[in-house]
Amino acid sequence: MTHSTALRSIVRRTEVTWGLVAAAVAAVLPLIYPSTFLLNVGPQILVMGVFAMSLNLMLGYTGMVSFGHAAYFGMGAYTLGILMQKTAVGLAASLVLAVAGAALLALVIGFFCVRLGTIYFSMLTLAFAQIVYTVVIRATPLTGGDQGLIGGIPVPPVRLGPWTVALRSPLAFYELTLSLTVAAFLLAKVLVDSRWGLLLRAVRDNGDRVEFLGASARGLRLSAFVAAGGFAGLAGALMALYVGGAYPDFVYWTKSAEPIFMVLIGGMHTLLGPLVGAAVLVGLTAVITQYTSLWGLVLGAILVAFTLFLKVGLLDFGAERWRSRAAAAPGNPPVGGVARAREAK
Amino acid sequence: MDLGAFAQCVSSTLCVVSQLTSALITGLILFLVASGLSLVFGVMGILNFAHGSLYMLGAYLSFSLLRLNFGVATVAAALGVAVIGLLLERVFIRHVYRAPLLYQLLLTYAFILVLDDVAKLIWGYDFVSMGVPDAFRRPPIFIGRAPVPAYYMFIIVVGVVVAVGLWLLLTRTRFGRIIRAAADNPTMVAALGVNVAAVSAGVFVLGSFLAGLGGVLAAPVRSIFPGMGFSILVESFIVVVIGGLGSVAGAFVGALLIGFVRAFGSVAFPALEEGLVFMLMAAVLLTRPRGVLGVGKEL
Amino acid sequence: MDNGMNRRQFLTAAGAAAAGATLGPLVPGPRAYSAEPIVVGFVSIFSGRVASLGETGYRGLEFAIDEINAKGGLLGRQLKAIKQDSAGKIEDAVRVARDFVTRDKVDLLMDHSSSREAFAVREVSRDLKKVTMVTASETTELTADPKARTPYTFRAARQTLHDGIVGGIYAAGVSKAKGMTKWYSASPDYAYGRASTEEFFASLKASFPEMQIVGQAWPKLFEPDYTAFLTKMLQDRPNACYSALWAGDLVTFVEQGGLYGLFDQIAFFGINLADYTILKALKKVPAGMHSGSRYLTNVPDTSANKSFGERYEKKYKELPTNWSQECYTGMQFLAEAVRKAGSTKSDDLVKALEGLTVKAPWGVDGTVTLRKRDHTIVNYAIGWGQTQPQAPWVPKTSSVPWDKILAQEEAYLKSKGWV
Amino acid sequence: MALLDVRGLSKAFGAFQAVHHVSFAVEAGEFSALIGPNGAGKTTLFNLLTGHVPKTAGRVIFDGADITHRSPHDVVHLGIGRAFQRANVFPAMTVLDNVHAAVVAHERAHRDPLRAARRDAAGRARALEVLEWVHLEGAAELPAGSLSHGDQKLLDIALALALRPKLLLLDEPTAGMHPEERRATMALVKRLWRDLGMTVVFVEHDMDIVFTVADTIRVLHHGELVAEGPPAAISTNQLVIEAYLGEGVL
Repeated sequence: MTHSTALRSIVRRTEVTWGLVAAAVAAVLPLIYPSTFLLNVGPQILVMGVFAMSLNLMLGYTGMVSFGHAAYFGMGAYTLGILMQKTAVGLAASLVLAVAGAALLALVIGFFCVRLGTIYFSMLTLAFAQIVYTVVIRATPLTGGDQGLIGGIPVPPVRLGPWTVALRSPLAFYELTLSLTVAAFLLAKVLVDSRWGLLLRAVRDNGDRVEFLGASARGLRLSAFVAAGGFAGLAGALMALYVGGAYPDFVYWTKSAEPIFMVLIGGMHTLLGPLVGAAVLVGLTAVITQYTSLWGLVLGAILVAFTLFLKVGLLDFGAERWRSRAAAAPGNPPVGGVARAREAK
Repeated sequence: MDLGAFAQCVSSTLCVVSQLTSALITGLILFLVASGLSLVFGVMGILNFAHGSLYMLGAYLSFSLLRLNFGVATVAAALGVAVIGLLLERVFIRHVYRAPLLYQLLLTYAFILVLDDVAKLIWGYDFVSMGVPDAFRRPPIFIGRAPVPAYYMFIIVVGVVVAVGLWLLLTRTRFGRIIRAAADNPTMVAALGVNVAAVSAGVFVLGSFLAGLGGVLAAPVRSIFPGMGFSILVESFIVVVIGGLGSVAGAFVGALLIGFVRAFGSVAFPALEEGLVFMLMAAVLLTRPRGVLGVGKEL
Repeated sequence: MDNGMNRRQFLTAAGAAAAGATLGPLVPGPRAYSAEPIVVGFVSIFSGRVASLGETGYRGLEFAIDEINAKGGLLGRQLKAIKQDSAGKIEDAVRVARDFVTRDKVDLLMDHSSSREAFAVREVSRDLKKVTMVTASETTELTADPKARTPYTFRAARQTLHDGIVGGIYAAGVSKAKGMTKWYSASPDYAYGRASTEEFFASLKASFPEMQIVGQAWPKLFEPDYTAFLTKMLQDRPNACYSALWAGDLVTFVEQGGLYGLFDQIAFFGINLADYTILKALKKVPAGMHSGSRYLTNVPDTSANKSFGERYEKKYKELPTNWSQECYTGMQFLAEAVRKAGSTKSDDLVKALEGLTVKAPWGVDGTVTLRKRDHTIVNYAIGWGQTQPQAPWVPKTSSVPWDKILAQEEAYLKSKGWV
Repeated sequence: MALLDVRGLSKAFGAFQAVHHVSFAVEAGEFSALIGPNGAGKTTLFNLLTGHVPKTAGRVIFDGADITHRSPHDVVHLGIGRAFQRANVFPAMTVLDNVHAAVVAHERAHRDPLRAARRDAAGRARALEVLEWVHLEGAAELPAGSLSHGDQKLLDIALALALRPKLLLLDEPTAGMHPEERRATMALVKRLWRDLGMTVVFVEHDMDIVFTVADTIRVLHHGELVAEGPPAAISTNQLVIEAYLGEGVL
């Protein structure tokens, strides 16, 4: 068992325990030590973490590089925003409908995109996301146009056993976002560890071979695209609650780039990686902008150093570091198979 | 949708000529930047997000070299950007040739952040305007009854000359043949004893020169500010995709196509113009993924 | 700026506890004990394309604070401002505002971000009940639309409707004189550009019914190349053109328009032209263009305004922009309200701010007022005039009395169903 | 009754006739070889059979059913397994996961995204059993990419075996191996053919192996079936000699 693969399988099997331990600590911390960093930056990290994790269902687990993932993030934000502003639909129902709406949009757009491969797939997802952006800006009566959904999102207090909780208070919103993030993480973990997840990884490694095993690679890619869209819708809905509205910025292509970099920094071989990447990127920006408006220079330098020296996601233990020289893969000595076959003749 | 205006415009020579010239102007500047992007991607397989920042640096450098006469300033600024491109390639990009595509994007995205702030430090956070050089401050030239400013004629001439020059370079010179071969099969070219590292550096410098030249030509007529490379980056991606990934001829056709859609689109569909370009891109991707000319890279 | 319990919070808490425990309600809370500064949190954009919004705005605030501190501060406490870049991202603007209120315990918020962020920051002000002075967003709906109002938000920034009304009346006068009936518009295609154009033409139509719109160009915001719109406009041969383009876009438009000799044939009405950053950036300011005053040291033509411009230029080596003077004026309102309320508690400040009139260089008669009905500023100087290629760039400006502006505003709001 | 009945199968890429009017029948239980010089159309023929390349003309009957126009996935589920000239596996996944993926795909178990892969005891046991057939159970937890070339070829065959195929099409199973390994691999395949009662058609260039193991040989040349029959007949067939030695040599 080579050192790297052992490490990776350990991380992959234990990421649930690590994730739950971290979540438990994060849940209790603000109750004992009132840190405003957690209550203000925390939700933003969690929302972007779920968004990056949703992208990783495609990027790390199915090998699909989407440049337009913000379309479904924005769809979730606008669905929740419109429902809660203009109809009597409650918070829970709006969250579910936001996820469903985003997944549906992903099904429609995904149907076209999964027909193309590699760079053409990426470019088509970008094109469709920008078309969604144009529609959002033009549909002023529904979406508020380029001004966005203004007027705030009314969130009535929720009865939780003896207490009535005002969800707009920073602590309540933090705990709500944290619990939904944990739920999304566990559901995603079940999905990637399922037999369906196994075939996603097969599609990532070699889509053609999957066709020869009797499964449709395109069908699997589309299902990954829709699942990722659904989770992105949840992240978008939570962002709408965080800012109290939905804005075209949530559908613009720069919002699609953010999760890509979070997955790269955090690591693409686990589900926890993107969450770590979100914490690093959002956390760093929040801290740097406190000291200088030249945050681009500082963050840019850090990213350059990261790309050239670490060369792999933070949680990608044992993943193959790409080598700057095309070192030929070492000739691997036969392990079993043919050698053993010779003896058993 | 304003088809009445569109029909009326197409019927009058004045409207057609002037919209045609404006299509040429936007198209040619876009071609200079997009051809650089396409060349770098075609030969080196690198999607350079920072290409827009090189366009910005070209504009800033020509603004700073304003004291020299315009011709010298133009070439000097474009060469300056070429040198910056060489530095970026030799110090950083050379390490990511074999990196997965996404790590190249992360690195070049980081360049955007750094270069925009560097521009802000050197030339200030506010926009600056260079103004058209005095040699071109004269009444517009008239083609038929359509006015075409002298400076725009200059852009059209330079744009066409550079396009033809680039085409000749790629098809007639040895360096051009090596570039096209490297675009097709870098490993084989290396096997033939060609120093691929030098070719890659050369191509990146050429790409940077073209982006810088685009910035230099645009500087006198557009306001210059940190981050101005952003919008032309997205448009260049569209051009490269529509024209065909890695193909310079495709980039020429794609750039002019975008120029026409912008010029005549603003007449026919004033409100939709932004989405129109992306619908065109989606249509090309779905019907001819390898680009309008079908010469894009087979991936 | 560590987070969690810092020295300042400890002192306030200790002071309050001591007062509460021993002297009961008689002693008016921590005010007497604490020499802590009154802190203003400044939310804006300091990077990217509109960095000058944050940079010049913050200077206006700083300039006002230094003036007030020089005269002993407020309620015996010094004033202090803190800032953080929202980098133009909505969720960052919300986070910065929340950090200011919960982490840095600011007493006042100044929201100097663009209109979308302004709407988002307003939700924070509503949730955390913190008085917020909006000093950049000029969108009419922010305060005119009752459904979008929040109790703790006030606006010291000019409103597109007021500018449009004065501009329309001025343009009607010029159009009647020169028989300019065919009008065109070239404004950026987003909420501000569309509202400003609609309000200008509504006012122009009211005063000059003969005018008609022969064509409208809607370039996208931050459009780098206007040639297609310029050539189209030349073919429609209008007499005059209105534009709500601003900053870099306006400079590009004027530069490219000049190449086509556009302004020799068409009278240009640029509502955002008279701003010192633009006048400085344009190599040669074309003569005879009509412009609304963003900020000019001669609008209003009072000694207070002239001295404000000179003192600001002495300190920062550049003349104030409209954004600087809006932040300066915003701080005057907040300071006067703190003095009048005698405290920094939000509810007291809201009562003090509603209907408040303060002395400010921008005031038509030296004073400006925060209207109680919609918490927005009125009675500020708006002047239109023609440009000349050298300082003071717009020497003579004419304006409209505020009762006429308010009457026409009322009619417009009724047509929108907001009144 | 023939397991596979191919009638007038053709494939033209523009003017080039890759496969021209090929007809033959494969009896159940055959262990036959498909030989012919490079470019004779062998791989194209395989692609036509499994439907991964559209047919220009002809019909294919498999196990009594007309599969001419069936989609590739259905054809594979009906019982045709394939292994490739260049080992076509899932490099980043473990060897066990590779075969387990094949089992899951075959049982269409991936339709239910909630059933955990790790706890699919039956599926993993099946996968391990297939690995034992090809002596790769020792490398179960290794990433497939780290196996030697020969082992990857065997894993490729294992993927096909996991689909319980009635007909196994092997495209040069011993390509790239040295002679000693080739004989061992072919012996292993023949033993599996016997134990599992399958029908096998394999492409092979090493004539020593072809003439020792194959019970029937079919020869393709320029896209046409030029000869078919037991090894003895084929070795003396004039057309075959010409095909291999090139026309007009004699």
